Amino acid sequence: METYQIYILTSAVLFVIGMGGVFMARHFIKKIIATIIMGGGVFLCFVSFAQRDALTFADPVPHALVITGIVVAVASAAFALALARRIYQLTGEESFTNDK
Amino acid sequence: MTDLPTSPFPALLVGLPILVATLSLFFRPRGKAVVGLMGCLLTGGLGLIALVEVMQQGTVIHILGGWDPPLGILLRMDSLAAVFIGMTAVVGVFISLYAWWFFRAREATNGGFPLFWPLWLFLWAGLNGLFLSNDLFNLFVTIEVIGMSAVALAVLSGKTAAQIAGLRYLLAAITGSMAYLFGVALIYGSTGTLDLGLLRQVLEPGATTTFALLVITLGLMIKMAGFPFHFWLPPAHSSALAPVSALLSALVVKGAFYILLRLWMEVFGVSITFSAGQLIGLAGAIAVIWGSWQAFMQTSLKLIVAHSSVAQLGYLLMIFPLLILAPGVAAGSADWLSPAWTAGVYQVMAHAFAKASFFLSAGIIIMALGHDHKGSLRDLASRMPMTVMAIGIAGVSLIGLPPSGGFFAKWMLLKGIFLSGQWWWAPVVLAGSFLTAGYVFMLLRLAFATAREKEPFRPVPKGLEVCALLLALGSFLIVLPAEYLIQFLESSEAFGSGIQSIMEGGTYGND
Amino acid sequence: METTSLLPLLILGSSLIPGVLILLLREDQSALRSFLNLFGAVAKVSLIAWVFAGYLRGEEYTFIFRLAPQLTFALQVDQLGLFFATLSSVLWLVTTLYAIGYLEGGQHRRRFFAFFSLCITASTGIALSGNVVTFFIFYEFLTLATYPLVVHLGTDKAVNAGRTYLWYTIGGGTVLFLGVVGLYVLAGPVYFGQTEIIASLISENAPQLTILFFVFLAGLGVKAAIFPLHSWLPISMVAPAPVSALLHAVAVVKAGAFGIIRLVYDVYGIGVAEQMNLLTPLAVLAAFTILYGSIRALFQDDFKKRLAYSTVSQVSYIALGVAIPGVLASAGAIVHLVHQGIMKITMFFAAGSVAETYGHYKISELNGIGRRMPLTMGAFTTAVFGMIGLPPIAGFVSKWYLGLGAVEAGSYWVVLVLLGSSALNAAYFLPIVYRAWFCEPDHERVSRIRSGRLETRALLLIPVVVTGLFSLAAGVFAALAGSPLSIAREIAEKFYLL
Amino acid sequence: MSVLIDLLLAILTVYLALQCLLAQRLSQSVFLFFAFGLALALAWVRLGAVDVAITEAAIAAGFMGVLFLDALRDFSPAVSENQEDLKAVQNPPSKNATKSLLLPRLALGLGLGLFLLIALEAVWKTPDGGGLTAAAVALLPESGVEHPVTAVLLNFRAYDTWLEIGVILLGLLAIYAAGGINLYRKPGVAAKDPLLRQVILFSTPVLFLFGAFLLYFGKTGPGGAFQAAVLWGAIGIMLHLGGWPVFAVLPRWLGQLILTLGLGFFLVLGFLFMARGDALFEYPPAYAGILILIVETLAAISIAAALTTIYANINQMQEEPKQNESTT
Repeated sequence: METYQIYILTSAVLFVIGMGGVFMARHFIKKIIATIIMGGGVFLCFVSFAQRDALTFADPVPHALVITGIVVAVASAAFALALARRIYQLTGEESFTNDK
Repeated sequence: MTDLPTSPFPALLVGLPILVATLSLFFRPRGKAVVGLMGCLLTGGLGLIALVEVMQQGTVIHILGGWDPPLGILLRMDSLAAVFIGMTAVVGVFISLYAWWFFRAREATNGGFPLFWPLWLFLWAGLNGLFLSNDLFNLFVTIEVIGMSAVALAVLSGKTAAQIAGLRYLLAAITGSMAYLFGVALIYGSTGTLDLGLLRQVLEPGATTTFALLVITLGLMIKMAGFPFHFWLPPAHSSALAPVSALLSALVVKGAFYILLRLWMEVFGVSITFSAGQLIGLAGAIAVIWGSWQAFMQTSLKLIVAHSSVAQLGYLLMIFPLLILAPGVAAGSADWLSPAWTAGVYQVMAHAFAKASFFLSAGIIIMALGHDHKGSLRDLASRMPMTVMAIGIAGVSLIGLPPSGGFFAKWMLLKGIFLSGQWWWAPVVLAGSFLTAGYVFMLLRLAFATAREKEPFRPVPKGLEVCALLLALGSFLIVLPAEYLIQFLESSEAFGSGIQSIMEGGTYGND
Repeated sequence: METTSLLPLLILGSSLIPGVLILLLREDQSALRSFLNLFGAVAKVSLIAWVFAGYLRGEEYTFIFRLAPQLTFALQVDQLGLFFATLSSVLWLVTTLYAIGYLEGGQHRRRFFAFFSLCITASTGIALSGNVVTFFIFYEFLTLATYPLVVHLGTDKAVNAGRTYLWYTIGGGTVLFLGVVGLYVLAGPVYFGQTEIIASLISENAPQLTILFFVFLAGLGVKAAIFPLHSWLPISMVAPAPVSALLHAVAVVKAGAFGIIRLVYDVYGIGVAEQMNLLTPLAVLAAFTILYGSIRALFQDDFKKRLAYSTVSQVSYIALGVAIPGVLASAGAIVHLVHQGIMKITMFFAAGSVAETYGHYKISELNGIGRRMPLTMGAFTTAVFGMIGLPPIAGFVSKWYLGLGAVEAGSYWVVLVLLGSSALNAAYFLPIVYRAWFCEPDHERVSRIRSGRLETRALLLIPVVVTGLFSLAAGVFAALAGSPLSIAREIAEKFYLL
Repeated sequence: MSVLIDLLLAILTVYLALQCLLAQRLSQSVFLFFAFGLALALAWVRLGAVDVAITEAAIAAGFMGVLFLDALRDFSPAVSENQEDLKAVQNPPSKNATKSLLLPRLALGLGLGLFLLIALEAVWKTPDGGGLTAAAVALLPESGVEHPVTAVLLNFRAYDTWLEIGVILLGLLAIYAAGGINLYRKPGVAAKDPLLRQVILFSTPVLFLFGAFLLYFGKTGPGGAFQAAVLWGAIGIMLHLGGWPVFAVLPRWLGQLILTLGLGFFLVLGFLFMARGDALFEYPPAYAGILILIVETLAAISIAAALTTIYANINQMQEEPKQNESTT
């Protein structure tokens, strides 16, 4: 078993955990964390492929994509957090009350 | 690929709005609005010029940084992209003009929401970028730009309801993009390229491709509020400020649909089966019925309109089953492909115009009466004839009565349905129209009724009413150049193509 | 096919443009509004006369606009279309005059007259449509243009009636849409008169064609108020009298009836329709509607409602005539388009004038009205005799031809239906006439709302008298060349040439 | 041996992710999130992605973690994952209610399990597409930089990177739209602790130099604009915490300039070359190196400023409910 294979399996697990978390977690912050975990899975998948396709160095394209992706994901997560705090401040709600 | 003519327009269409958005940040609120409006007019004009350019030159490209794919990114503007960009330009300009008057009128009480302008310009750049993009990962970045600016616009009103709806929207959007990106990762891993044109040639069927298609479709369905992922749309669209609601329903959800359509038809043909198309069609059919019914049950104008979006987007999904050929059907004999594509494009345009007009009219009513309970429409026909007219005309287009754009779309859809022999979709189209008529005329009926007691009524700027009315008329006028437009669209590679699953004994593509 | 003339477009424009302009006027610019209206109406009549003359000289007037490959918006002039267009435009002119008088000082007149114009645009559009798609476009446009007229008063009753009206007509439109697309997919773009297209498909697609025929019929039957799709019509009686007149005599129900004529003669062709046995169900349904409408009319006390049920019954004569093969029956059906129109419009005008002048809405209030409004009620009585089928008034001619046609085709039961219907007509109309002329006025209840030298306002009186005279003339001069009957015969004969 | 390390690390990452979502207390979640981020950063290192590791540790775990920590001040600490259950203890609901919750959750769980299986099969069976390493190696000399990741980020796929800088600015605007404070009116709350202030003052130059180092060496090795930006952003955040809100001191226009410079210069430079007839973001190979360094530096400054401002906004969100009056 090669290194990248371990992580590529991990990536699928993380993605599914994150996805489940987004749906099942109740607290805003946990939902946001879940999206980051989901993203973590996706990025791990990219980087694992980069390692698999390494020549003298690892494939730089996935690395660059992941760096871009992390920054984008963090920007959205920060926005979500700001919204969540704002909602808490206005209503005292910490989760979607009419969530199914 | 590289023998296509190069044009600066694709780069300008993305760069310019962001440049203006950045510039506008330096101005105080009033200046932001002026610069923002100028930027919007500029971007709109640019979109139309680019459309004309494609009409004259055919497909144009812009190789960013001068690096050819697969390493570099290519912007590609074919007729399909050009039509979407042109539509965004026209609808966008009208909404911008409306926003200008709308926020001017609210300047005294709410500070005029100056942030609207840079956010909207970012959104516009994102949309243009999405229509032009020819790279899976770049598409992800553009949908993130669109998603974030859309949510930011949705919460701009500062109302609690808007913020809760906005957070739900944002979480759905992030989940959707992450699911999409997972698919992109797998595709990159299995092919080593992100360029759509190259992928079409190298993608091979298999478990990975199928799974990638699944998560990408899932992600985009969440983004476009396709059933059963429509839960976020009605609260978000109905609680936003009127011009924002118009932008969100008219343009933003169409972005995800556009990618979904392109990826299915241009890239993932190898993995798509007949039953997959049926499944998407089923989701669309349920959305049509469910959304219309929900709209019928609502009591506030904006919620009615928002639920109606769910239904109208359902029609878009219903073209998918027609584009995928049943096993054993010869690609050459499939004469329903062009009608189905036409139905899709026209449904997008008709809905964009009509729904924008509808939301803008709702905004006018809220401004005049202070609320939008549907009962507030009583006796409106005599006090705001132009707005009621706009609602009426837009509503007629939504129902699909002739000779509106909506009618043309439904005509083509039904034609495609009958020609393909998939008659089981026909009742859905008709029932959807009938239900739509139900809620549209429920509103109009009230507008003609005499008010029991006169509500306090504030006059609104005429410009607002004119914008809404012109957009509503637009949903009719788009039918006039139909023949020319279809001819133009057929120059796009995707338009009119169908897929036959390799697994079911076909060959890839219809060529 | 190519565009040869813009005149058909101009005919539509002659009411469309005034309609839009009126919408842009202010409520209080009533003189300009009336001018625009009348100008449009006169222009339309003259244009149609011009085109009719040209058509008889053998000129072609076609306007084609291609929407998509094989999907065309086509305006075409043929004799049947012109016949209907003439009827619409002349009656529109008369009704416009009447409406100006009727609504004097009323509310929302801008909206009323604007949609009134749009309504007639749709009606002439239906008449001049060159193919099924164009017909459908105007058919739906008519629904929309009439809606604001039905709910014009804005009362709860009016608004609810409007809702019923819409459910029926939009439902019918949706079904028709299905039929139109189905036909289009099966047979391509079918222009009216190209019956050979369907004829060529009959060997292969007979079941589909049969289904399509009944889908079309269901769609058109709503507007033509064929049982069981008729309920909207009496309910929409809440609208102002000119609207009722327009709905019943000219625009809406006639659109349905005209559609059925087009469907049987110009799309399927009478030969095919007969061969496929499509006509018998239509005949039975029409006959039933005739009797049913008459019986329901017997029990109405509301003046306009009784007229409405009478319409349900009378319009089905057209469908009945269409359903009986043979030149005579066809001619009877086609001429009844006109005859029923002018007679029924006379009646509605009269009912409206009575209501507007004396405030009487119920038949039981009409005692002695004939003495106060002799001209109005005289015209009304003429129309009644016509409806019953007394010679020499218009209605007699239609019934005579229908009866002859039935005998010719061997459908003797139809003759019985006609006789029964005439008896019923007499039973529900004659009491009105009797009350009007022979009962003593109920003195306490009479209070004249309006005063003046004439029995009512001139604009309310003239149209009634004119249409009353029309009903008489159409019967008396039926044998002359150029009379509605002679034209209808010509049209009918052409259908059987093939 | 090395496989064992990877295996353990993988299991640890999954465990942390799960625990993070299942933790009863919100604070536990946040600390586990930090740990998760660090574990993931280790995984990047194991996979030879040092750039990614730095970015992950600095932005995803570091910056985001700080934001979450800050949010802990706000939300009630005793929050449990199962608010419903807490309420249930207080007033026991009927059996039906619990049942109605259980069934959909069970279905969702089953669905996710199935989804996981398909996902595992899909990633496991991914064919080897070969990647773009060879292409990148071949074109690296023309890119003006020696480090391949930097070459991809700032030259080959500069368009994505430019849009991404836009996304950060957009994120800031979005936070304003969500009801963020007006930075120019509200000074930060000064830390009371004099020792903390000293530490902050002392670490500022160190962080600055380290950031500059990362930025410059991004040309040849791991490091670059984003990594440097986070370090500089950290300076801003710490100064803010210490009671020196940098942006409140600067004149309005200068603050705005700093925030928009990265995005703006990147684009204007691109447009200038476009006017010459080149494509957008096409640099002549001879000047590519220096141009990229300038673009990177300005981008790093802007991103750092944006991160600081984002932090300051979210940090102060709690203090004073404001109306939606927001100006940049």
